[in-house]
Amino acid sequence: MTASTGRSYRRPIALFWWLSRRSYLLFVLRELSAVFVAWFVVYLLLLVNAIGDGAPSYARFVDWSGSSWVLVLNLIALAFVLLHVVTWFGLAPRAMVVRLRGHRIPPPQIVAAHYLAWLLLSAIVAWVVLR
Amino acid sequence: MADEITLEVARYRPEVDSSPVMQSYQVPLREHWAVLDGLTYIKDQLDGTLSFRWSCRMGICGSCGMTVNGEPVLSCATFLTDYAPGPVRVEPLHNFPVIRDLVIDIEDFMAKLPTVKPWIVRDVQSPVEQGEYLQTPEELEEYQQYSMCINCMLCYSACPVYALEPEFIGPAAIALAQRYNLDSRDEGAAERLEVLSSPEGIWACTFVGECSAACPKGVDPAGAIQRYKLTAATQTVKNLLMPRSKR
Amino acid sequence: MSTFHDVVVIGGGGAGLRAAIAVAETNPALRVAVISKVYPMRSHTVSAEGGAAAVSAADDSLDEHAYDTVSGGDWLCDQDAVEAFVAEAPRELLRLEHWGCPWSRQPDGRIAVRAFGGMKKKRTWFAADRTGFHLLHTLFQTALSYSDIVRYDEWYVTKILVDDGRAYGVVAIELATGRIETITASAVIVCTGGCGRVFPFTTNANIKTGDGMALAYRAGAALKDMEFVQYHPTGLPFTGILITEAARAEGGWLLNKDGYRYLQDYDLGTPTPDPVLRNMELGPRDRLSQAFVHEFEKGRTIDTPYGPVVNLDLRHLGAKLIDAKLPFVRELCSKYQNIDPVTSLVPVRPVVHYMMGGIHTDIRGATSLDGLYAAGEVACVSINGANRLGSNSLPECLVFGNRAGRAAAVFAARYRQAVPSAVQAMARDEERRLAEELARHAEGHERIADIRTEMQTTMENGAGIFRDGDSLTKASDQLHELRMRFAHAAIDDHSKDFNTELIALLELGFMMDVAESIIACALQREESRGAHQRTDFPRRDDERFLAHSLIQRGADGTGRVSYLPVTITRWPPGERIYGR
Amino acid sequence: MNHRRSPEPLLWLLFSSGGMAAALMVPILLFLFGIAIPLDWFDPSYDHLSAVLHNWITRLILFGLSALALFHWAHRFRYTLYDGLQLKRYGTPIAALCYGGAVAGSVIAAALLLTI
Ligand SMILES: Cc1cc2nc3c(=O)[nH]c(=O)nc-3n(C[C@H](O)[C@H](O)[C@H](O)COP(=O)(O)OP(=O)(O)OC[C@H]3O[C@@H](n4cnc5c(N)ncnc54)[C@H](O)[C@@H]3O)c2cc1C
Ligand code: SF4
Ligand code: F3S
Ligand code: FES
Repeated sequence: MTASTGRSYRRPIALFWWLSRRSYLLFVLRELSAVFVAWFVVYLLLLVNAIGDGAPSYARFVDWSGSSWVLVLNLIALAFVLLHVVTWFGLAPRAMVVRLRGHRIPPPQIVAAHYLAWLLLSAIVAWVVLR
Repeated sequence: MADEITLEVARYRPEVDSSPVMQSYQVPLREHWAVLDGLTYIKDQLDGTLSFRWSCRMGICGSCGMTVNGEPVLSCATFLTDYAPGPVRVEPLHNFPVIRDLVIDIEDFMAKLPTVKPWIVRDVQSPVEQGEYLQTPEELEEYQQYSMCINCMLCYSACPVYALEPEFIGPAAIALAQRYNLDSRDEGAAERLEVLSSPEGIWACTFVGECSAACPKGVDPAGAIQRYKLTAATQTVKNLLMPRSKR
Repeated sequence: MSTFHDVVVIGGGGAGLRAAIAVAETNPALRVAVISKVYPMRSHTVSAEGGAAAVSAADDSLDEHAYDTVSGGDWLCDQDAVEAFVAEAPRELLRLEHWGCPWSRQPDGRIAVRAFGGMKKKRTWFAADRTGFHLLHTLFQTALSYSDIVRYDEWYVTKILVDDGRAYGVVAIELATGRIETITASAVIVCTGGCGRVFPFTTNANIKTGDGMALAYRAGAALKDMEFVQYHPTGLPFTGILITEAARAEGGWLLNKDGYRYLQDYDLGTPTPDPVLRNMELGPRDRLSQAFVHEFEKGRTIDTPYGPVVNLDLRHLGAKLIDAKLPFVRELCSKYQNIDPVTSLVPVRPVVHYMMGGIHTDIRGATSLDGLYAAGEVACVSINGANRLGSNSLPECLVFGNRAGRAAAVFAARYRQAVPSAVQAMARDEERRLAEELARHAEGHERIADIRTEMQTTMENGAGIFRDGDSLTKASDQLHELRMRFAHAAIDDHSKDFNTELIALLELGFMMDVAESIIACALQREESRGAHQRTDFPRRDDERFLAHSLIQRGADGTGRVSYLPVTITRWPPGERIYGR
Repeated sequence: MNHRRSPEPLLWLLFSSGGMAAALMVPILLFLFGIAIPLDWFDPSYDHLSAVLHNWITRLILFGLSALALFHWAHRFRYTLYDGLQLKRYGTPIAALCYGGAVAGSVIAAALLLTI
């Protein structure tokens, strides 16, 4: 039943509001990691294309990928992707409630399970590629 | 320890100000004094025109939320000595219209709350004479965390999505809906689904997570929303695969 | 401006919300409104920690609950009211369970109960140690489902409109805008809670300023048993934050400065390692608080900057039990006292906690005025007598909130009446008075806070745990003086928008009325009973004072005290025995 | 208001599956092919890589990863534009651009992986 006076003050929102707090900035960086995920897909498809086109084409790709701007870009991308990994795994147990024989598994264990799966998969991929 | 500390308090008097102005006061710096004690000192001894809400001064009534040095906090549970030597900046909670000084307008939340039906919904009410609905401690634990919300609005104040999209139902209201969805006595989940999984509901949340960081009662609204996203999405897929079954 | 509702409930705490739901359920055709000076879920009920009593265990009986209540109240309870109360309490708590209250449970899913002070059986239902919080939010959220309950949130009632012995509504200020409105009604239910803020050191929230008692008193209703003010033995020394009795019920000990469980010296039983019902730390609050004063006089308390304290020892309970049953106690100690009860002693001292007295009502919640009802801490149906037992108050709010709601609904449906012009004139006068208060500048520039603080110390010194004729007479004189100064209190804030200084002024006015009636009743009662301990009359005197004091305002504004016999049904006055 | 037809739940499912897939797979792949191999820390033979790639399981996995990762990007990027730059008023074109991009990318990926 409280009628607003109509005189109340509304604080304007700055365009770059996420600069105002560290936690907001971190959030925006986390969201931007998706751009680098997309870059990775592009890069991956270029690689696939190169391999599909034969050995010389693959060699050219490796040359190009060694050029400094591509390397730097990939390094930055890797940093962002790792930020993605850390935040994603950190938040995962908040969305899922896993139960084992009626008991809720404590969140730290769920996080640990994620990292374990991550290490395992990474090892398999590395093995398949480098075997 | 210095024996005084400066409070810089946001003043907004709609009759004279077009936007808030900061005013400084010197208050005693004493052990055990909360920011709220500083404010009541100002009101009682220095300036009776300062307006703010408070009641229980034990962190349970949810009235005294303010922005202190940029962070949304309960002013009765935030201590001056933690900010020494000061100054301490006290502003109203962000993301809400300011009625006066440190008093914000929370009618928006009060209007949204009933839309998520935060009460027990049952197809059949069994009469009280038949005794309690049984609920094991484990079933209680399932929703207990989400039942701790004191409606203090700190989460809304911390959430940038609420700032940008005032239609967003918001963290506390969704957590309260989940509190009932997860209660073994409740059968209203289907009724709450529509509002919760509307664009103004859970899908507006981008999991900034600041709501949970700000929450003084460990409610974890971000987690509640996230869990509900999973539930709602699975439900949608089920409905797509088996369009005829009702639930 | 004026709006009409069939029933207006003042107060959105446990009692007020329960009453509003009762009206809506009794007669859905009625328009019911809840007016509250804070958002309902901020009401003081939210602070209640320990639990709510109602018989549920197989080895318990209504008679035992009634006897504990009557003897705990030192035989000043009306026993018909007590019988109605214990009979309906279980049903009310179950209803709350059906509405979703997260009561703590036993492993098999049934309601769990805990021990509480002065109770011979375990019968206190609890939701961890946040019982009031869960109870209030459950009621509030359930009330949201009744779309016909209209709420006036953050509206402050300044007057109950009464003409010719009948209530017609209220005048209230909308805080956000300063708008003053007359809200008329066929029935008014006062559920504004207690008045702990009349004292300097209290567990009570800032809003507990006895508004409803003063509103009813000014309107001509009688107040009852106002001299009975409960001190809770365990409050944190600076803040007055309550450490719930449940801490002792779970096994906590009270130790003096020598680490000695001093209660054994005060006829409260012998110490045992595990808690025993109605024994030692599980004695009633009045006796425990009085024991503290004696310890202080013997020099066996500990001095702190915030007064003498004793220690509450919870260490032997262990972290696991404390986290399961007393998590809020742990949170409060660490936040506000910087100590962890798992490893350290908790300093505590008696603190003003609860008002046994209040607006005189019958067992339907009806006051001495037609159409005016009251329930909850503001009322005195007389189930608490001279000393309330812990965990009886929350169920009281529910049982009598429900009863008052139903009675008011019936009344409102039967006696609809046009508002007499005298009432309209009265409302206009009140609106004018408020406008004047807002413009009030005073020559003397008395600060509201100064007068309030002095009133509080006056009450503490004059009508504390122990009082006597001299201290009370002195307090009476000082209050009289403060009354004069109050007329010159200044207000700096002349704005209409959320003017909390104006509210503080009005609250202080109400508190002065309450303070005066406490002193007046205490002065007349020349005996010691329950929470009213006169050092000049140390014995209970059933000959003269097995009676309720009633105070009513005379035409000249002063109160007149008279007596009303206590209703005794089955339990004739006897000795209060604990620990034997 | 008919919320039932809202595509949000499906988009969110794609987004989170993509987020999970990306978190699990992208770091190692990016490290190997974006950093380690270009820097010559490792040098797997072309024949080996080609053989791995022509295995249909690899192709399936790579397609899944690409498509999901793109939807992950689309969803996050859309909301970043909405909130980070306050462009909600251009909601429709932004959504079209993002999810359209993801669909197009997935089609290209499928075509590539099928034709090599
Ligand atoms: C710290 C603490 C712990 C407690 N623990 C327990 C316990 O464990 N068990 C137990 O049984 N009891 C306990 N009690 C006592 C019990 O909580 C209270 O007696 C009870 O909650 C009072 O409820 P109520 O509805 O009467 O009033 P309140 O909850 O105080 O509500 C009063 C309402 O009236 C409104 N109001 C007041 N004045 C005005 C006005 N002028 N205009 C408009 N609205 C107005 C307020 O806004 C509020 O909504 C405790 C009390 C305290 C202080
Ligand atoms: S969820 Fe937490 S922060 Fe939000 S209103 Fe509830 S208690 Fe406050
Ligand atoms: S901060 Fe806001 S965006 Fe979601 S996770 Fe919390 S509601
Ligand atoms: S005053 Fe109640 S939460 Fe701070």
